[in-house]
Amino acid sequence: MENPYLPYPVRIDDIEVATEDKSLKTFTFVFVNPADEEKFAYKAGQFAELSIPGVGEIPIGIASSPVEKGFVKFTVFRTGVVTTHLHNMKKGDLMGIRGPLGNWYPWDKLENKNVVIIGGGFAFTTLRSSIVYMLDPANRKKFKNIDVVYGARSPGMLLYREELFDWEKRDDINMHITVDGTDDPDWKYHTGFVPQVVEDNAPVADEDTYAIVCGPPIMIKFTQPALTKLGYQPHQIIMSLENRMKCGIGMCGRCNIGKELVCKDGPVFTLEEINQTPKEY
Amino acid sequence: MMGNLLEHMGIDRDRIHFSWISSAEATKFVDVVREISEKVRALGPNKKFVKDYTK
Amino acid sequence: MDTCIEKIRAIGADLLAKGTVEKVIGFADGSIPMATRPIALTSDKEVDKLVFNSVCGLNLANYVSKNSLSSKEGKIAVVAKGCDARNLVTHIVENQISREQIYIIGVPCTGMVDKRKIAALFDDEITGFEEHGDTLTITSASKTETVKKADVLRHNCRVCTHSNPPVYDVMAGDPVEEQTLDHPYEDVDQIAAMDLDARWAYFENLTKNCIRCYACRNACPLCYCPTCFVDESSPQWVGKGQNEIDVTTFHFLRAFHCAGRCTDCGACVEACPMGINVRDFTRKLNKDALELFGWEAGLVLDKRPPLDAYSPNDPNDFIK
Amino acid sequence: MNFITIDKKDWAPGIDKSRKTFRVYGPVEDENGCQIKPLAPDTAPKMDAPVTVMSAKSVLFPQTEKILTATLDESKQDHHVMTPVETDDMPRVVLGIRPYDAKAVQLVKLNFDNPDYQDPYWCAAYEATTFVGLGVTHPGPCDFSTAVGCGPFSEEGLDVLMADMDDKYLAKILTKKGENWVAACGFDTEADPKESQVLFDVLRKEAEKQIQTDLATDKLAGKTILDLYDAPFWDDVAFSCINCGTCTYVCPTCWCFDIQDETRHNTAVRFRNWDTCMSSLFTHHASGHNPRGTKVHRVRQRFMHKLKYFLDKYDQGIMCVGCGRCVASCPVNIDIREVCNRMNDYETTK
Repeated sequence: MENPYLPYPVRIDDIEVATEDKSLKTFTFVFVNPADEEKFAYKAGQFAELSIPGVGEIPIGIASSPVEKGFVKFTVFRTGVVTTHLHNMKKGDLMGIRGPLGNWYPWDKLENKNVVIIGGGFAFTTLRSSIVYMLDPANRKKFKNIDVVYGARSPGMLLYREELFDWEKRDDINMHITVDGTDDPDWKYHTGFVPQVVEDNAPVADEDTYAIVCGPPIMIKFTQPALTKLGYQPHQIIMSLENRMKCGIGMCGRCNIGKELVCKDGPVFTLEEINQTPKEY
Repeated sequence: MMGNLLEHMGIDRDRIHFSWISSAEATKFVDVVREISEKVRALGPNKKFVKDYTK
Repeated sequence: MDTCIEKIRAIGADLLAKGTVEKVIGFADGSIPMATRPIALTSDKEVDKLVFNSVCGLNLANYVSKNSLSSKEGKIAVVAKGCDARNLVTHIVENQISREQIYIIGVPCTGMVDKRKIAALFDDEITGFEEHGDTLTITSASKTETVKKADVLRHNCRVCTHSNPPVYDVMAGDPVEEQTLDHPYEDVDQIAAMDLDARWAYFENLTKNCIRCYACRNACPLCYCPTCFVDESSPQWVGKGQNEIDVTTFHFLRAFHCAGRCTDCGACVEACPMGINVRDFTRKLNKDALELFGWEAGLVLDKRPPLDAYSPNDPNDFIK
Repeated sequence: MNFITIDKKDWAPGIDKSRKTFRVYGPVEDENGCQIKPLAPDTAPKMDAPVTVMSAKSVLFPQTEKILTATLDESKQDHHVMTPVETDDMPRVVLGIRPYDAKAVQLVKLNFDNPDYQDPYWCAAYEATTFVGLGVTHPGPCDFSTAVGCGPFSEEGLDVLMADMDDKYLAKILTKKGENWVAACGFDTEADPKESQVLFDVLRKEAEKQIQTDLATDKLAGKTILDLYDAPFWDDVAFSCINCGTCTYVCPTCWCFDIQDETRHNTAVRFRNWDTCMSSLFTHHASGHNPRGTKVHRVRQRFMHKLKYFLDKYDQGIMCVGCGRCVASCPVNIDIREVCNRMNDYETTK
């Protein structure tokens, strides 16, 4: 019997400070047993439990993309016991990863559709995974227009800045980068909150357009009306939720919203589904 | 009262020690620690209120 | 106690009808024998739900500190036995509530019964419980027993010397006579008479069936910390599993946090599903508070608890 | 061999005989009452015990269970690599449990053994366990098992069902596991199947008659989750609650758990402990946000999970076997029967 609690051993291959305030770091892990990488086959939108023996586990969205091989990447915000410990670990340290867990963005359903990706703050990790996946030469033709609205407090708080600016230069993806505010006179992108940028820049919905939204609750709350104004129906709005989790496999019982378990039935839900459940997230 | 409760629960009084030591009283601190260590060493290893790591 | 119920209801109805208080917190009948349920009433039409009997073993002061009583809320009336009132006093002294927010409906208390003691009289489950004065009639499928209430009182009630609320706004009955005890802490002395290892074994055995449901803590009016030390994750003071040392640490430290504050209301023991006498921890502290500081918690509004104040006369022979 | 009789004087020797192959659990009495525990050698289960405060769930799902370990000693080759603690496959038998506790195991199984994931620890224990139930001839006032698809002589989840016939037990062998246990005890006095079944039926009916409950669950499925969630009675239900974990810990069907790491010298140990939805920590995000931050949220979660979410998710009835332990143990007398009826009767005015 497979033991779903047993993490795959991994080595920290690289640690990168992701934001100017150093509250986020991106960890690149390499599997100690190369065969485990295959077992860890994942889709963009899934998460995993980062597992530090003797300290604990944390559920984190997978920031690397299925099309990137040889490593997995996670961007982690320092907030609790485990994330603080992780932030203090060094390159070469050993730990574990358990997953992949949960469902993913509905890639089958999104084929031949326009996709609008909306993210805020550090909830951009699985969105990065998704963008890299969609832009992969083997996949790009599966999707019609791709728009991305991504905002952070300030330029220095944007995740994956270099990639963002590279994508900005491409013509097969429309980037709408925004910051809440900046004193950089050379800032050439948007300023303003994500919901407003969505309202002004995201494409008007037709039945072939889907929006993927991932961000802090307050951003999600105000982005919903903006999308509704643009004609998005609840089933066209796809969201990724997070709740406190332990097992990640739907057994420990804490992450439910109504009868849905965020870890196993989610974390990806359509707004239509979420509208049927208590708002306990 | 904490010392009394611990003693009431079966912890040897000689293992519990309270002292006022100012941050300026380095020698007193050293003396007190030495005295307690010696006293506790004489008592041998404590078996109570110690988590059993073999379980 | 029947006249007492009528008085409680009349007082409650009057307070609610006149708008003196926003709600009345009291006891209602439970759904099974020997059970009562704390309730909050907001209408004078509902006062018939209020009861008071020998199975009102919880402490209603607990519903004042932990029910997010904001300053916006109006005055609350609480049906209070001697110990409940003492805990309300403690709340006031510890700045959890102000005296003006609370209307104390004092109840002269003749003690609460020990449900486990009664259950032990039967091999099967109890199906009926009736109270007439100081006589209790208890029935099960197989038999009926009549016992004197005095014979089945909870231990804390047997040694209680503050049956009447020391502070109140109105009394729902004439004060009962307070007893004086020659040996108020006989139970503590019995443990103290054991040798060191026997005492440790006694406390190990005491908590061996603890399931860490925290009913004792949550039923305790003193345990109002926003985050209890056992729930703290950074640093994590105590392990969360069933390791006996973690369990003992919880009980020892929780008790110590009640030092000089505990009124020996017995709610912790009443709430414990396993029937653990966690008062064995707090009783020692109560005894010391009395002997070292001449202190019993919750009797007066104008004195700080002993561990909350410094006095040059404080005993300090423990400092070496 | 469907039915056997076990003379009570053969009972204890038979159990002792079975100890060669089985670890034996049963009701044991101490100063805190009766609990299902491993039976020490030479002790017989207290078969006439009242309802144990705790259910039998801990036999398969200990309150604290070590699941993984790793060495942190960097001189060791496999340092920081977690390895599973061996699952406990030793055959065990639980004697004298109440039929509803066995039914509860079947409900819990839906969680721990599902098409997507199998919990290796629970499943191994489940495979290794034989459940020998004793029919309840005098159900207590908190028992409402008949109202929730179970009953004092329910056979679901049991391997053997016994009935107390004064000087002997009449036992109905329900599964292969049951047969093996009977053989290990050397119980072999066959009883007439027809007659025995009639006896069981009589006892069952007698016992069921004694359960008086007006609990109704028939209308729960027809209501929407949100209607029940937004019903106006939750504040009232929750008022007396002190948010202890008693109801969840005594419940035979509550399975929620927490995973905790501890470091012991150079060894990392990962445990799982029972957890309770009554605790605010249960859902507390590291950020400080708590989606179930008030006790009303938490009380509602417990009842909604048992009486609605579970029903909707698995279509196997409600997550309650009517043992009444939560009713009996709740310090503030919150009664699931009342709450269930309120939910069942609730008609939204929307």
